[in-house]
Amino acid sequence: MGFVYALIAAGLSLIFGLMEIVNFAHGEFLMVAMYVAFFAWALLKLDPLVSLPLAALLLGTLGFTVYHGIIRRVLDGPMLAQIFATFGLAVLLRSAAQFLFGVDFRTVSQPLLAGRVALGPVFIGVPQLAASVAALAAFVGLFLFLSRSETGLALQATAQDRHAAALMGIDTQRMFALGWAIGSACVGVAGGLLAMFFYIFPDVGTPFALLAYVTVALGGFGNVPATLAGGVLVGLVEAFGGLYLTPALKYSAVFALYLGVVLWRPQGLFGRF
Amino acid sequence: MSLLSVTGITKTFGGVMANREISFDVKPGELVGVIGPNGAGKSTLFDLITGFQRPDAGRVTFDGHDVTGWRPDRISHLGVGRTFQKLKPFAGMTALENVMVGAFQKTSDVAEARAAAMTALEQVGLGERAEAHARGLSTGQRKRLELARALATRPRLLLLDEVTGGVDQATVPGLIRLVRELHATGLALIVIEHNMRVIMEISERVVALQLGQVIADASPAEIVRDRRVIDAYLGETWRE
Amino acid sequence: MGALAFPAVFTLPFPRHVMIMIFLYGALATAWNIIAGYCGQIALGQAVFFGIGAYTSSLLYTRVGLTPWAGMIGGVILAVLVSQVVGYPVFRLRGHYFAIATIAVGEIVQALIINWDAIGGGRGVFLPIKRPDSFLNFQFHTSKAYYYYIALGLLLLALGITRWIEGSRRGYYFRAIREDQDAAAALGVNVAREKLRALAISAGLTAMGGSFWAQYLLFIDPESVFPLSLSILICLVAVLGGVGTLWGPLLGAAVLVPLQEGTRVMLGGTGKAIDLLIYGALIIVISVAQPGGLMGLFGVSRGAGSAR
Amino acid sequence: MTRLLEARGLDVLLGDYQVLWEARCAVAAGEIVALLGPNGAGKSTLMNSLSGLLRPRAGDVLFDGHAITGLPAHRRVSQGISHVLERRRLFPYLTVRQNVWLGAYAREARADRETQYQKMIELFPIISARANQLAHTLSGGEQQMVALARGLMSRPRLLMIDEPFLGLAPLIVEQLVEVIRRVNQDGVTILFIEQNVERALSIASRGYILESGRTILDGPSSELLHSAEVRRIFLGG
Amino acid sequence: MHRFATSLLAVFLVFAIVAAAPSGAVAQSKEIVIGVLYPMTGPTAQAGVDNKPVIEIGTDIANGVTDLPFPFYQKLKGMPGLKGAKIRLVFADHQGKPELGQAEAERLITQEKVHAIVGCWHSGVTATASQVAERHGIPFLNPESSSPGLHRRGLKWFFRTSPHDEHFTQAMFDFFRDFEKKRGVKIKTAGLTYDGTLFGADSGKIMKELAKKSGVDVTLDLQYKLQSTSLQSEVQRLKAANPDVWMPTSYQTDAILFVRTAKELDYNAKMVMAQDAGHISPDFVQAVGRDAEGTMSRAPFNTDLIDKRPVAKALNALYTKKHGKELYDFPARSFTGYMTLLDAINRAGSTDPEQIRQALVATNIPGDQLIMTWDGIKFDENGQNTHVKAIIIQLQGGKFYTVWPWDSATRDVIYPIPAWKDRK
Repeated sequence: MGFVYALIAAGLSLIFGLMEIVNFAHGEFLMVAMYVAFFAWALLKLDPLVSLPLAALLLGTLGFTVYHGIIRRVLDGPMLAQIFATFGLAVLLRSAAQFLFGVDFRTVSQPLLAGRVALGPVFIGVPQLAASVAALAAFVGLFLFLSRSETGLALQATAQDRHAAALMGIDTQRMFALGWAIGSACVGVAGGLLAMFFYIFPDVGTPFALLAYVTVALGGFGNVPATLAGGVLVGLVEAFGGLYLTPALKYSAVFALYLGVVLWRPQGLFGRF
Repeated sequence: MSLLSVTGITKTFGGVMANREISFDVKPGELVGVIGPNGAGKSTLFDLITGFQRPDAGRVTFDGHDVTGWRPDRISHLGVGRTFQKLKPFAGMTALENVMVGAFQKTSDVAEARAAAMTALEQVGLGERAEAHARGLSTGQRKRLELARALATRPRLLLLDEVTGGVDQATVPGLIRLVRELHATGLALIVIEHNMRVIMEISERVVALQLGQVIADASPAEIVRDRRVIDAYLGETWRE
Repeated sequence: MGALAFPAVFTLPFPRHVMIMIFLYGALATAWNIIAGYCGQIALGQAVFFGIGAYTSSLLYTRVGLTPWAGMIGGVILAVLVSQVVGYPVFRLRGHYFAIATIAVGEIVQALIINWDAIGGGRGVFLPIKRPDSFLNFQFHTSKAYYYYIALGLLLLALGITRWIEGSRRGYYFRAIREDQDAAAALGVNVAREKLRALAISAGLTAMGGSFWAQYLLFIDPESVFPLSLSILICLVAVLGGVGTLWGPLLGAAVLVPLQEGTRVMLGGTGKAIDLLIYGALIIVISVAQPGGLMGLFGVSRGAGSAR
Repeated sequence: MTRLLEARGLDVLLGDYQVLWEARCAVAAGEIVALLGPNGAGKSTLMNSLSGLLRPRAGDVLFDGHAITGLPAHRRVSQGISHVLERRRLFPYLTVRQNVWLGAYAREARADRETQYQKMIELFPIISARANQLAHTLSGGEQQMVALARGLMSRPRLLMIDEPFLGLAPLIVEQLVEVIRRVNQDGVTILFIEQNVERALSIASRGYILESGRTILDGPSSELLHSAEVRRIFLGG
Repeated sequence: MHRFATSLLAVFLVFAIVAAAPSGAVAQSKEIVIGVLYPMTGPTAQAGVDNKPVIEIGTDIANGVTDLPFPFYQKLKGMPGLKGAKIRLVFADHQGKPELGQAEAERLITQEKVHAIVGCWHSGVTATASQVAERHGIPFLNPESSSPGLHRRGLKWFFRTSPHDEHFTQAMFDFFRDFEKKRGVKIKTAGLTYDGTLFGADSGKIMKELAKKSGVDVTLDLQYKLQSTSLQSEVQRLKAANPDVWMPTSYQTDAILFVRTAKELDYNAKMVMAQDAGHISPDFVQAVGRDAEGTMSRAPFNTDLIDKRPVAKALNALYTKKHGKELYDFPARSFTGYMTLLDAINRAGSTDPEQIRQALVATNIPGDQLIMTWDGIKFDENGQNTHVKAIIIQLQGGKFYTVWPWDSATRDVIYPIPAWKDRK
């Protein structure tokens, strides 16, 4: 699960790195992505694995629209107004989902991949494994895009120094919009992967979003590769917390880990400021 | 007996030595100027004295107390006031309220604090702008505001970081007069200043920094003739 | 005072209930405003104190038989203690790290309460109904007016404390910390201590709200008194009205609570979530059009912009 | 002598505060011009207004005869203006090569990217030596060289440099001065900010002196070098 | 500031006037107004959304619009006791939040002037809403909440038709005993998983108590967080403990995830005995029905009984036509409770609350008129229906069938549940 958490968090981290905005509607983006995967499966008979590009594309568009429709207008406002706006967006998306899709729990049954593999005494479900691998692959893809492609470099440059980037001829406004699109596309992929084995309903995103915030902060805001480490750590603590503590407290273990880390290093594990 | 004594303080930021074994003393009532090109470590020095940074090595002693590593507010209570190079007004508060924050160090009574703050504001010539929000003040006015704020804590030593930097030419003489007046009340001051004219005019002693080290510690008259200082500032042809 | 006469004019419980909710959320948001609006620390874990207040008074009432009024004071004491223990380390963090840390604390506390069987765990606490109405038992079944006035009292207390802070040294220190911690420290303000004090006041008031809530509903469980959504709602109410102003949080409650109740009453029975749809859209519109909060409409602006 | 860049009557605000009052300056093609003035005089603010990072409230900026006052920074790069910010401002977590490479991000510059990159390696050997190192690990002097190279990648007609010698050891300063001269000889007009009067005027052919947000003096270097006014401003007395 | 204060007051007043006006027409004597309080939005909205149509059908029956040709329902046709008074429903949404349940109950009573309330599904919401009814002296009929504490609060106006968790859980252990006898297997150890809600925690507590009484050893006792993002470690621990019976208490979300995770981790429970809720919801069946093969649950009702019970069959036809879904546990319970209330009102012959209450106290509905397999409906002094009877159902081939009590059973128990590798 760690890789999936990391991928969800990567989008958040990317957006934050660019413009220091925490998207409180991130969980709802994930929910939308899961619905995309579900309907692709239900209506078009596409396995979530196959419809990943579709989910990524649609979510990317959503992110782009949200940036231009809302975020751009509160960018210069106080931090509280930004929190407020994305929170409103969360409520809006959640209730829109209920309005359109109802409250039934949906699942993609009989996904392409099923079964499990044994790693010594531990079994791992094939969908989970595939999700992990795909999430990792998406992460590597994201990483390569950021570090190799022209646009990726421009994004990084904008995140690291907005003014210097503008002086390179980089249109920073475009980069912001792009950041939202790519960050949301990451969530799109993560949502598609989750849809393979997770149930889907309008409120599904919230617990994931909460973990994503912790993951991002754990790795250090704005540092996308560090988010991977954060995600894996969260996944591990969750799993081992569930095994060796009472499961009811496994998320507490994750939060406690976060508190421990930031009290020791206030900028997160690999924070840059 | 010196009021402040800085002994061998060193501070490194990510491999760059911002301050390297700096030592100097300030006597009660003395006015010391600190000069040096950008990046010479002047503001770091202030941060080390006032507790905003902890030195890697060396000691800071004020009025017989070893204040090395103390929190800034404790050092303030001992009687060290300061202003910041990058101005830090309480932007959402009025000028008077800004200064009252300082005045509360000596009284918890609001009326008393208000009176003391008003006095400080008038002292720096901002009496008329008392009710203006700090964000609406000009750069020069904000400099004065920071000064008034620090004064309101009734310090015995005042550290002024760039008194005239970015200030309207016309207001510079007023600021200089103000610093002189403060000095005349017996207050000890350390003044960082880029405007050499100002520093020469007001200082009793000048400490010159370059690349984190003290390169000269002498009277203004000697400083303007100091070869290393002139090299650092103007270039060789200005040597006389 | 119109507010005092309200119960006389409106005898139906529902408008009174809405007013009570306005007062309660107004008080909670006002309490949050002290730590976040004045002191600039965006804490998203207020539900912890609310829950402590609710549980302390309820448990003292059901287990020991102590009047909820004394329990309320107990809750305040406990909440203040917890706020100091938690605040001390967490206040070292800044910005989003701080906000997320407060969320983390809230989630941990909720999980611990759910797992604490001795105080009911996830089953919560039922408060027995006692008749007849009794001030000592903090139960009034014949008329909501009593709850109305108690909630109003709580709100006035919160506003009064805020007013008092505004006019005292403490308030100047809080605002100075919000505007610039370094400059405040340079003027001799013990930043860490003042933040803890702001949190203590905020926590205490929030705990009183929790005790009131428990007596008003006579049933509490961790899901309803410790949730993150409550912490966020408190924040929303204050932000909507305008943080860092005396009346802003109340204004936020006066707008948001009726809006929420109104849309739910009129549209909520459809199962289509139209009410929340409108509610979400409205939040976005307000944050875009009036980022400083609704107080801006009245020409009252406080440096919300500097509360970064 | 054609004026490549001209700014007049610039009033500039930073947030709520006015920093420049009717500031002006002009640079002719092929010149090296210095902006001088004490700290806080508004030199950087002026330069940021020229490159488009700041929008003046009043006044005009003309480049090559066209008004560019309202043009955003990234569009000015395409027109041939390059600006190296104070304290280098490299992208700290990108490699040296990536930093330099991004200098030619503008569409117009991409075609010649490879050749220009080779030129830069020639000019600053440090780039190839440190190509894969993260920028923030470099020393100040190395960073300044990379910043200059990055600024030159877009093949600008005007290169503006904010305090190129800040905090650098004398030996490095000499190297940099040499590079700046060479770049200028290759046909790039240069405007730079410097605090050390003599050093500045020894490089520049002309200078502008700002004080408290106003342009108070300008003239050929030789004239300024012996001006009593300059001495008054910088050393007092 | 003055302008502000005035405006604030204006906002208050405008709002108060709007809120004070009843939304419907003023109640007439010829009208019976019933408040229906369910979650219509939020995570558990499905319960409310699926219950709404069945309540409407019940209303149609009483209003003479729809016919259910069985004596008990015929008797209610046109509400003869009130000389043909019409029933008007007022639906309200509590979103699963206790405070909204309280507020809405209050509004229903004081503004909509309802004569009785039906609701609220969530035990926590029922707790607060029923207190309001108690304060105002309005009958509160709870058809489904299963928290045992609810009827022990000494409320006069609270009536529950449904069994509660103690009945249900007792049925599970009764079943174990019967099953041991019948098949000669031993059920000695149990593994419990339940969430931290009122429902989960209560269920866990009762299971532990009854297990102790019945000599079953609880070898694993896991409380987990509602809506977990992953249940891998929980299932790993179940697998390690491998109890004779796994007894989960979950809402839909976690129930679905549990089954999927069990499949992925190859956990082969020999027997699964669930505490209703998530494990029998249609979503669950639709999502993981085949994978959850062999899952048993206690229930008050099951769809396979529809064919056995003519009343249920007739109602199911109406329900399917109206809502496009088969009748299942939630609407079945909701309907039963609601009709019990209508019967009482009819017998009371009045909308006077006290008379309705007395009629409720005197309720005695024979079992054969119910869609449930209960012995009937008769309340004890706490308002709890004592004639309840729980059944045990099992998922077989993607559908639930009644397997216990033996006389109601439509299928035989599958035991042990085939291992994952042996399926298909």
